[in-house]
Amino acid sequence: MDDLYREIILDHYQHPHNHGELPDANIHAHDTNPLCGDVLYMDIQLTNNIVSDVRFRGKGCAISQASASMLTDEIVGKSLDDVKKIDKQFILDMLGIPLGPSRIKCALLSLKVLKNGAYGITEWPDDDEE
Amino acid sequence: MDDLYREIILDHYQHPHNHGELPDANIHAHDTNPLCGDVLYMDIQLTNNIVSDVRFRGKGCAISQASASMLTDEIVGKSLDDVKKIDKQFILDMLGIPLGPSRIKCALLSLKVLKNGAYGITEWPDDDEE
Amino acid sequence: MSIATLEIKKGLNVAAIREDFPILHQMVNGKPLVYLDSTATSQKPEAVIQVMDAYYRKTNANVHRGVYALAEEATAQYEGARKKTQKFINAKSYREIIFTRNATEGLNLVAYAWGRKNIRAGDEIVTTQLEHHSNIVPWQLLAQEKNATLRFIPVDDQGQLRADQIETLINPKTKIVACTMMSNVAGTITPIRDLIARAHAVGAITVVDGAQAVPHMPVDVQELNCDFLAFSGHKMLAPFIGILYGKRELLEAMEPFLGGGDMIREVHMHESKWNELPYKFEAGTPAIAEAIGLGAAIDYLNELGMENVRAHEIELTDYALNKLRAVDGLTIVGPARAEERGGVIAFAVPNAHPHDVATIFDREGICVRAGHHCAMPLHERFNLPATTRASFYVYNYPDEVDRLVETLEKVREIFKS
Amino acid sequence: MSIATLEIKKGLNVAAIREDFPILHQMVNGKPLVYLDSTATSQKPEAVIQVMDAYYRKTNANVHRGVYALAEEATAQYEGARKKTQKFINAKSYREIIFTRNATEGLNLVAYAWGRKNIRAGDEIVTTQLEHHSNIVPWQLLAQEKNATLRFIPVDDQGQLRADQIETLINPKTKIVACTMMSNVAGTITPIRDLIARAHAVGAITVVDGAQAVPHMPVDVQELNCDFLAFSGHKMLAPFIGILYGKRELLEAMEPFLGGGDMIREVHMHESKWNELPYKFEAGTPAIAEAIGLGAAIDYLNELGMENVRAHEIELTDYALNKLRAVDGLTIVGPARAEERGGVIAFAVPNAHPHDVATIFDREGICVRAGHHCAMPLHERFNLPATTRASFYVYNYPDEVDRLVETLEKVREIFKS
Ligand SMILES: Cc1ncc(COP(=O)(O)O)c(C=O)c1O
Ligand SMILES: Cc1ncc(COP(=O)(O)O)c(C=O)c1O
Repeated sequence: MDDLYREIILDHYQHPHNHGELPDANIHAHDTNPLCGDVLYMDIQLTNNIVSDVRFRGKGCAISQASASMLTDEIVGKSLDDVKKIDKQFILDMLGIPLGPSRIKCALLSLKVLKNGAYGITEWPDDDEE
Repeated sequence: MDDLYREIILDHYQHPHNHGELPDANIHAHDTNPLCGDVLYMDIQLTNNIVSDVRFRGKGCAISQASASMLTDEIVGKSLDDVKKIDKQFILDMLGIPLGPSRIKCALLSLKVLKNGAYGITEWPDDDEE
Repeated sequence: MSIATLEIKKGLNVAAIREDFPILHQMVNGKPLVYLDSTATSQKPEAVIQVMDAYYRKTNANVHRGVYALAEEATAQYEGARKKTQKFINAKSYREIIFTRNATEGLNLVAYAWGRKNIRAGDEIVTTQLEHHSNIVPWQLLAQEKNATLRFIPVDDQGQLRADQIETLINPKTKIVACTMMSNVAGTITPIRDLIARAHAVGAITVVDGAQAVPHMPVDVQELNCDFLAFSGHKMLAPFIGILYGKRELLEAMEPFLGGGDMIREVHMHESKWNELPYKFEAGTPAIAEAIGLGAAIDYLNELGMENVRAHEIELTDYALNKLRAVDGLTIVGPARAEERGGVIAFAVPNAHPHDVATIFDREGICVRAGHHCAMPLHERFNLPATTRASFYVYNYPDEVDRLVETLEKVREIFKS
Repeated sequence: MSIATLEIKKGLNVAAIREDFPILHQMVNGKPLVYLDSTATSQKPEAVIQVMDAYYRKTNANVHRGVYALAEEATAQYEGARKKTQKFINAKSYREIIFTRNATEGLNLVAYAWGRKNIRAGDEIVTTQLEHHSNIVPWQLLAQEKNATLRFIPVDDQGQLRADQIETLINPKTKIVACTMMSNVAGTITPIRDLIARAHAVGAITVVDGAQAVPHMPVDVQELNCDFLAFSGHKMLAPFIGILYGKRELLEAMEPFLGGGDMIREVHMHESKWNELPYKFEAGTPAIAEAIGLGAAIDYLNELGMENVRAHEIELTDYALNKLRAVDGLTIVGPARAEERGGVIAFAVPNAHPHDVATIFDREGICVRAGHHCAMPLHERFNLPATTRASFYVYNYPDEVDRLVETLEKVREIFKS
């Protein structure tokens, strides 16, 4: 089997964790990947500034969906400040697979949505030097 | 001396024949060469469909001015039908010098103006295959 | 082996053609490259690469305004390319051939220079659900600005335009009909002659998107009787340049689009006079090397013969369609018969996202494209967020289709589709 | 000898540079080529020619939308060129760098996408008598369409802008100030910072035509504080591509110009969402090979050092001005001191038409340009229907100036001037 699609990625893709919606959550965020038209929605429930619950939904590839599934697992119980600290490298380590530049964008879609939500903005300010 | 600028061309350029205007002539025509912005005016007096007098003026290079000077010499006394028959080759033979494509346009400016006048049009229909 | 030494009777000698394309002979991820993305952009033969290289090494100069030898030669080559383009699509005059940046700019040029002047509130513009965004967005912008209505000819389940809708949708209110000759996703070859006839019957002008048709089949603008035709060099073995054909009477009547050098005859502080066609629409320094490359690409295609190019693609597409239909669960977009479509096949694999599919293909050295292929409305029509697309050109051959299908089996295994 | 092996301290090692330009080593009409027309278009070094050739042979693929190796590599190279361009003019963000067809398209983009939205009847647009048609005609078209007034800052006898007119002409009614940084005829380096300061003081935006400045001197958009800057690759050792810099806030607020692929995020039948910058303004397939060539040209210029390029041209222009001033009866357009001008000298020979002058130069293998150089208003200002123009770049050297002057003597002999 192709090592890009190792068991754990496929497992998160086919059986995503935290999938669904939280209509009454404090934070609703979404973003799209213009490359492929993928879209991701995330609802985050904050209780005392701690992520008490999170759900995501959307359409996307195995990489972006597995990344969202794994990332939502990671943030439950974290403070908003800690969520804001999550960076690109964290996601790449979490996935643990080699990715080319365009697939990295897939991997980072969930992070973009999370940041949009955490910072209360609609577009995550990009790093001009990236 | 450069053979492109043989004595007769320079002579016509520096001492043009039929230079000036005929405000009351039956035909007034002009055209420009977009390549260099040169402009040529020609006034033609027709008497019984014969060119009885012609004058030209304008600004242009030695090739276009000499060509106008020589061409106006040629047409005096010719019928309108004969004038219409004058073609590109006639001009090139009349000048008798080797010309590159852009300078050919200079050489033919006087012919364009003459045709505009002879056919009563403002732009000489070009040959799409040229 | 050079193309000139081949006796091509029917179809193409692909083995010989492949020798002309240096890029094809490389390994990618340890596997021989299989390039199945010519619908996005085609590869270039030696003849095209070399003519541009030679231009920069021997001839480079700005065109039209120079009297020195290099400038005369550059101008002759640039204008020679225009004449070749004219003949290739059988336009009446070289004045009807405008060099643009790409097909997209050609379509926008019509929307601005014809559309902004002629469209009024309440007018209708008709396009189709099959279109590439380049033949939708310019009309959306125009319709919005002028308060006109944009209508779409719908597509049936086979990816063909609904013939029964044409008469209602193209009606006396219609001022512009913009339609592709060949879809870059479904492959559909549209009934463009019927649309043009209907458009002219109601007094509308026709704008044909030839980006996919012109590279892959014979196209004759006089026979089509279209008013405008836009296409791109880079999809037809040539470099990055676009071509807009327009009927001379229409172009003459239009105001310029971009203002600047070369498109003028006279500029004074408060008024200007425009240059003659086609220069009126070519503002600033044009893509000279690219036009010359386009000329070489046209020579190459003429040598192959566009009938043969088309025959080859029908054969290969037919072979691929048959193989792909045997793959369990695959959704294939577009007409069933290869004769009704171009050499492009978009498909969806159950449970597998096109992006993942394309990545697995990439691991095998196979270049296919994943996404909406700049045709979101068509994907919405088929309820597919995205597809994987394989497309063929003169250098593709059946073995490559076999590798495509083998890899698809691998995809299905990974994704248990 | 490669450029990398040279130790350039001040000025340029022209002998070594010339080795990098294959086109220069040829005979024209039996004489060694002397290329003095870089203001129209520059020649290209090996590094630029080769990077494009390699692109077509190894990497060619459409950018942005592919996940396979070639497409990833093409995208990385294309976007890499954008970053190089950003650094070259010191823009804050790569998002402020839009690739266009040429400088002309960049200026028109501003006139359409900013101008059509923001200019109203009675507004004023200010340009200058020095301008290339590309920085006049787009504003004429805009002013005409919107019933705005186009004003020209006049030029003094030295070819410099009349400083005393700036305050009156740029006033609170002014919405756009469009000015060149360097004239392509008089060579004038304009007081662009003063104009920008004055424009901003009255709330106008500034559009700088950098087509001549950017190739020939250091340009820093943050230091200039201009709102837009347009220039052309082909005049700076690169292929046929244009660059438009725009301040991000302005670009973000603007509606798109051309519609089509790549500039959208979502297209639905009746509405679309635009892509982020800079893609919002890059509709359709861009000039990928040309952008990559531009990147290589910028590397080359950086290696030379733009300060050195400028110093070299001052030196050569000074040498030429002195020699030409010694030619009897010659009219030389533009500022007297080389420090106040670029490396371009337009002149008029008594009794000899520039066209004839250029032809005689051509017979000697010397490429000079004759005509109005797309600056008719400037020629009208000086009462010259046309001029002959010689211009210099990194590969020119004093011997070539000598050949220019010798040939001028020949011209004067023929025309008894
Ligand atoms: C000052 C100036 N502006 C604009 C242009 C137009 O450049 P392009 O033809 O590349 O669009 C030129 C080129 O001649 C120029 O010299
Ligand atoms: C049908 C169709 N139209 C238009 C275009 C746009 O072509 P370009 O990007 O060269 O402008 C394409 C290219 O993908 C296409 O396939």
